[in-house]
Amino acid sequence: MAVIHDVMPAFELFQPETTADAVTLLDRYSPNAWVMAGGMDSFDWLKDRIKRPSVVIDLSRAAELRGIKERDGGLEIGAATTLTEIVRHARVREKFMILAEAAELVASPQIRNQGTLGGNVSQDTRCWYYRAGWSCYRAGGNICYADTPTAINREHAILDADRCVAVNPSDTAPALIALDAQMVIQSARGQRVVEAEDFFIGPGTDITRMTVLAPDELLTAIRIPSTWAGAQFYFEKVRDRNVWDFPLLNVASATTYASGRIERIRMVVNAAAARPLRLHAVEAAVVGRPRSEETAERAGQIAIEGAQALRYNAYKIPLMRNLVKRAIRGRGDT
Amino acid sequence: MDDKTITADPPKNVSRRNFIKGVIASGAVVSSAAYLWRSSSVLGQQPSAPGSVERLITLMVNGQERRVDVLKQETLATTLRYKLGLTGTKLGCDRAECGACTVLVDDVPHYSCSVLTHAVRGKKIVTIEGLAAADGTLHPVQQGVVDEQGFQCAFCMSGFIMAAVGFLKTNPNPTRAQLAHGISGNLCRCQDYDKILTSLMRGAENMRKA
Amino acid sequence: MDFVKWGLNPWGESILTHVSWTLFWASLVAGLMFLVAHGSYMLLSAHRKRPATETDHLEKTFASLPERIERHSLMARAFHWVMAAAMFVLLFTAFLPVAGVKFPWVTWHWIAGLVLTGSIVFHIIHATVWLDFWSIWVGPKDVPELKAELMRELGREVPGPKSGKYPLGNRLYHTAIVATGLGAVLSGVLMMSRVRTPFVTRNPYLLSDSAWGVTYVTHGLAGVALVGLVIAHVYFAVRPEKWWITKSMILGWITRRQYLEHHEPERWKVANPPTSRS
Amino acid sequence: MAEKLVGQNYTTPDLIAKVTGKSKYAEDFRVDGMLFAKLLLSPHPHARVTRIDTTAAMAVPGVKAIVTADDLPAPSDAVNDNGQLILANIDGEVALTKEPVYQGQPILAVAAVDEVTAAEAIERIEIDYEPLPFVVDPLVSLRPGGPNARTKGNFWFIPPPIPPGTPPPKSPPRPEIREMKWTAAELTEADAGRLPMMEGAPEAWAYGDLDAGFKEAALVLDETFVTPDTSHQTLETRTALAYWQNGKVHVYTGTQSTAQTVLGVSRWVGVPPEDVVVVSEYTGGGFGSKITGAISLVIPVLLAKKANAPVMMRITREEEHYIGRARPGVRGRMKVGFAKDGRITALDMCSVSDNGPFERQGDCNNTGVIASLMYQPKAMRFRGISVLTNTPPRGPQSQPGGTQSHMLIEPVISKAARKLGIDQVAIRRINAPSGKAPFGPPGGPKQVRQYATSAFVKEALDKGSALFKWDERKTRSGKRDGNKVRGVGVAVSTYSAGSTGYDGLFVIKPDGLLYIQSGIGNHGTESVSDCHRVSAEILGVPWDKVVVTWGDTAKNLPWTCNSGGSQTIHAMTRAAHAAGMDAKKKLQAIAAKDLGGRPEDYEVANERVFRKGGRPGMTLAKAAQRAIDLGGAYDGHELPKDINRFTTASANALAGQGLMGVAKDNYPRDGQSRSFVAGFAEVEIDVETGKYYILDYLAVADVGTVVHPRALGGQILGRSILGIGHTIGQKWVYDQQYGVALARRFHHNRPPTILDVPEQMAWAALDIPDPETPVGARGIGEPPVGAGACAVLNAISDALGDNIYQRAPVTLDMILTSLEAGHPTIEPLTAHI
Repeated sequence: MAVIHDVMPAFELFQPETTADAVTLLDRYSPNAWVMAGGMDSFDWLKDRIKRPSVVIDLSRAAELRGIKERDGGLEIGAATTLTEIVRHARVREKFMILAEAAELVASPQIRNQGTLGGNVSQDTRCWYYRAGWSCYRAGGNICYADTPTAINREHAILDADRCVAVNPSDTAPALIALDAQMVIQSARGQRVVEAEDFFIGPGTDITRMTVLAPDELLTAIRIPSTWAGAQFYFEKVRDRNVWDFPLLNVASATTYASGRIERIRMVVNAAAARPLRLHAVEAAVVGRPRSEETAERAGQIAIEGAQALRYNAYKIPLMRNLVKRAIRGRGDT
Repeated sequence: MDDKTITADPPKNVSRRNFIKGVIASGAVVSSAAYLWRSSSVLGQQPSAPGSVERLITLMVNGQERRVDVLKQETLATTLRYKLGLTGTKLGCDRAECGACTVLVDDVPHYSCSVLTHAVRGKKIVTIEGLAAADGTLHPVQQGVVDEQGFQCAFCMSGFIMAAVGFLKTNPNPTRAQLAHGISGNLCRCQDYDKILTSLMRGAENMRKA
Repeated sequence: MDFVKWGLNPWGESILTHVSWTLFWASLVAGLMFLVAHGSYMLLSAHRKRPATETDHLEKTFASLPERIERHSLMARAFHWVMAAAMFVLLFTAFLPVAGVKFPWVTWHWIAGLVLTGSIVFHIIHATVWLDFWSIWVGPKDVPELKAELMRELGREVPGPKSGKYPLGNRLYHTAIVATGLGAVLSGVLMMSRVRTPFVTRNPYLLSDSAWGVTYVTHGLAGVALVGLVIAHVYFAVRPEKWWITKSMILGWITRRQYLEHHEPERWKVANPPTSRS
Repeated sequence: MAEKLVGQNYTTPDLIAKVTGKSKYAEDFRVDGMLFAKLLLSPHPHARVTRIDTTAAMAVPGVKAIVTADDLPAPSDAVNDNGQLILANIDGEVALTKEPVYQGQPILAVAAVDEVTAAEAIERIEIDYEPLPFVVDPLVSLRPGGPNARTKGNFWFIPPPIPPGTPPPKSPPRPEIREMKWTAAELTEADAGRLPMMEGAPEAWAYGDLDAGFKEAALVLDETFVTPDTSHQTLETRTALAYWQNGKVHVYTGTQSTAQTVLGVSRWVGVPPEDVVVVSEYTGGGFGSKITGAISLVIPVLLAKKANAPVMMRITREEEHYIGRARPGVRGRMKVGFAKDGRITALDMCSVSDNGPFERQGDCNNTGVIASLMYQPKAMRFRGISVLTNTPPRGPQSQPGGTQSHMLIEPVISKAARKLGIDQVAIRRINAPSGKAPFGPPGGPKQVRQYATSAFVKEALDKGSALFKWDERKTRSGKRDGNKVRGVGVAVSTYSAGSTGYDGLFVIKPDGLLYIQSGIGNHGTESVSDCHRVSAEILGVPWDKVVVTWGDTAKNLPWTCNSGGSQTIHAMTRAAHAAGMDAKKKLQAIAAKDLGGRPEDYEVANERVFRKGGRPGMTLAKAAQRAIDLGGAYDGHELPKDINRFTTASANALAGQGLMGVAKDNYPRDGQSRSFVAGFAEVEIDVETGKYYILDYLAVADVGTVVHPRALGGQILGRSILGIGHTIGQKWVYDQQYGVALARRFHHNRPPTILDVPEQMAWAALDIPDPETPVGARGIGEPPVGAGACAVLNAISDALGDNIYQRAPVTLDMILTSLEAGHPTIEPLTAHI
């Protein structure tokens, strides 16, 4: 069969207007159903004719899945809320600025106008070997084309790799983990709530999936507790072009200080591994220390322990070290 | 445009000279007929599940209601270009990375190559063809481009203009840097960015005056 | 139902990738069904056992033999249990994820794989040099015994050969394990070049796409086959009438009476006094 | 001339249609019963197709036709309209093939009632391949025993030109593919990470005494550098619509050169030029990739014939990556001798370019020629080889070979300035060409070197450093400020800037309007109308009385230059001038006939021809009517003998409608037209991330007379950013194991976005007329590219020193790891990483 990467093949389309309907459809048609929110990831797969769902469930008409509401001191954000809505939302900017910052650095204005928070955290990896439609581990095959002696893997993983060396490309995911968010997941079997940190999975656990979402499950909302409201935030994304490009690495941290010393902190990096990595060791090492160059230096060193470079991504190690440093001591601009 | 004489809005019929059977029908109704009449229902009969969609829908484009038959997997760009004859909206990459297909959906800029037509039922769609007034008076942003001779090959132009018009609705008085961010979702391969930005700033100015 | 999975390589050529995991379930079910079938047969049928009187008689004749007759040297037993442990780790790390229990399994799997490989290598050497190498193999000469065994199982009274050192079932099982085990181990060793290990730099291009396909399918087939075989093995090991064998694999010796009851002194000569040679 | 039009801004005639979305590019046309085509691309970098079974595909309802290589006309020699013999090349590029030589090469095409059907049909085609040896890195092919991209070898042998005087042989010698590998010594050098100076390189020339030059040198630098392969990535892909009507083939496509595309189509399709109609009203960018359209347009043409229906072939963005042309990446080794004052005494240069699988590109040799002009080395030796690889076809991209040349040499000059303690502007000034500056190797029957018509590079550098406040900025360069460090860079750049000998054609009709026929392509440079303002200027006709016809070869267009290599503004202002003067003479003659006196007593201005001193004359409208009455040469019934037959045919069709201005550009020219640009950039680098921003950019152009300031500014800055893209991130990525493209998308290849360049950029032009052309204008399309690329390259090394990069693009990973290591870290020579 000859391969062609153009023109979406036919599928049946459903546009449920309620979460319940969406879940019913998903239950009926999964695993042959494809959930489309903003579609910014979906369209690539469909137009390249690599993923061939017989049913597409378009959430664009499910009003319940959109919008931001207060929830015991924190916020509950509908999974289909667009990134632009989040960037502009007053309460988000006032209490959880880091999420607005992260969302604003995603792709391009038009993509933010359409791309959703749920989609941004659930998106698939951009590994160009996997995305080409070849049968690598992640596609159910038995090889990683990105980790071979000749592979070109500048954008790939330095940590937590297990056969597959793809990375998670989300900018909002690390911000949500730093905010200790929770993912609300719905299916015909009922509702479950997962810590953002546990929502993402590495290849060791499941090499064909990026998140814990089962084929019949729907991410309906993201809850942000009041825990870190108004904390000191740091978010930085490093990419090649200043529009469109996925992160080569990004870092998100939330910190509170008590008498000049770090009291509580959560720090996360993404695009270093197949899932956003929470830096527990760094957190433990800096709590109780002053916000100083020395603390930052120490944090950076701890962060990259165990990092393993591929042929073309060695730069990610010093980059990660420096971003973690900055997350502690600031960008250091004058 | 069909005629090669230089006038603001040339007659549509001149090219008839070139062909025998009405070759360039700008509406493209006939040719697209073939493009479309194919059932895409992979599940055979239209299922009666919640949220199932009809193929014959009504779109609100440039202030007009247009009845159109749309495939389930059809994108807005395809519908506009091949069924409604609105070829001012361009396909540069068909993958949401160039912006040439940008249109306004309820005043918000979207890549029409990456929007299912069925998803914009009942929404207000504006394309480059819908900007100028009925009497041909250009939209202030279009006028800004004319004033400054913005753009070169102009294949990206309609996308840039729609993105700018959308952005200016939220920020009518931007700095050069702000407007640059506003239109950063559009690619120009002639790389005429400096002149584009100048002309769109002029457009913003025109809008404030208007 | 497909028994193997195919994929596309970068040139759009279809390549073998895996065995279909439905084969795992098939093997599992087959193993369990055999267990149930055999179990119920043993309950219901009246299969023949050597009458005690006969054994008493034998004991008189072979009174000179020691009470305990060594059956498995320490080395042999150590190997058996190490291999068993490795095998269980391998099977669980391989198939729990297939069964839906997700966890990072690869490292455990290849480490256990190396242990198994090592112990097998040891065993081959040990068996060829120190053990009675041929005692475990099955050959044409075993046909009469096979017949006799079957007859006895059907409850008939037949003369004819009883088993030598290793009962026929034992030896047939060993043969099966050798085949599947070697298949798994050899393909597994090749597959080490596809995972990150301290030993070799990863080179997935060591073999051609098609050669890799065969390797993976071999590994897969061996793996699923082992599931069934191991189930059968464990089952027999815990069966009351076979317990004495299992015990001997733990303690190393059997009683003179067990020796006489189950073995053909002619085919498993125990020197007097028994030497270390077992 | 009194400049009312030339040198002024104006609204180009195509702009309103553009801003209102009414402008029609190839994919915007619709034809009754139009079918849609889809391509089957080779998944292999090199293979032989052993079996094609289209039964299942043809069985899909709605599929109308399938074409393969078997449907292509055999390549045959052709004679172009300048009488040059164009030799058929059996190993040259074809639109469809059964031996694909790069992944993505079209093998067959399906025409169906819609794209959905066509795509389904493609998937139902059964096709088998026999893989063949392939190579995607030219240096791998040069290794002894290394694979060849073509079964016949890995480079083109071009037979030496027939010496003048000797009679041309019956069958002229043709280029052929041969094999070349490194010697053992060269191999060891390559393994040490240095590009060998290839002794046996096929493209070789020299002038001056090299050894003496190096002896004279106070400093000798020996550097290796690699430039990226960059796709043209025109925003409009090479989509084409075709149908046959009354024996003529009608093709709607994008092209840079409307008139000249007729010959391309005629050659590719195998029909005489008079049976070809090319419609190209608007072209969505070219940059050299659509000089005469694209060979792929043959596919809808053949499908249309087979299906007997119009066929639209929409080329996708991914397909465009494969068939859309790219600039050849060049690896260069430069051994350069500098005197104490920075003057280049000797340049020994070796270039290895990645030629792709087909015809030899000029880029490799140009790297040498451009260096010899821009830096005027006293002595120079050039060696080069264009190595065939199994990667997509290359083509000329804005400043072909020139951009690579500057990227190879500019960093070396910057390094030398640092080592010699000379200011970066000064070292470029002292090496700058001026006046009739010589370039290239000695050639021609007299074995003399060619020279430029004029060059004002020193003036450009002076104006630039003043406008950029160079001396002030350079004081803060290299100074750390927290984790930030700034750098300033300057670079010079040059390229050819115009050809001669084309025709101008227009008619003044009795309605008083000036109807100008333009064969120039409309691809954004605005030359399509800019050039013709010269005629209006001469005749004193206000622009709103001018009607330009362009974009359809059925509409009587004159013979026109290729719009490539910055030819147009030079060549076609000359033609427009010639036609204008022809009309002026005719007007004067008519006036003299009717009003008495001698023709030279009359002048032409304000839509009138009248006696000097303003005594009554007649309007151009009246004169046009008189021209029709008089007939003969006046209304085009008699035509100049020297105009091209393409022009003659058009003029004949227009004869009798009014006063015709028609003439060939016969103006003399002493030297070759060359344009120059000096670029200045300031960057700020974040040393903790390697990320850098371009804070400011200025380009100063020496392009002769300014014809249309806004268009010129657009070209200067637009092409500058095209160049900057080469430095900040544009590249190709290929997997070496399978020889397939990994970077297939914009976010992989990374063309610059509006946020990757300063929000405010600056340009200036010297506006010194070129002495060798009547209007004084030279072309601008090419030279800004190298200036942009190198000004930024130099600014980076100015900020961080010489141990950061050995190749472009210079991305943040390269900067960060090099800073960590203290030396350039990214592999020096590997291609497409």
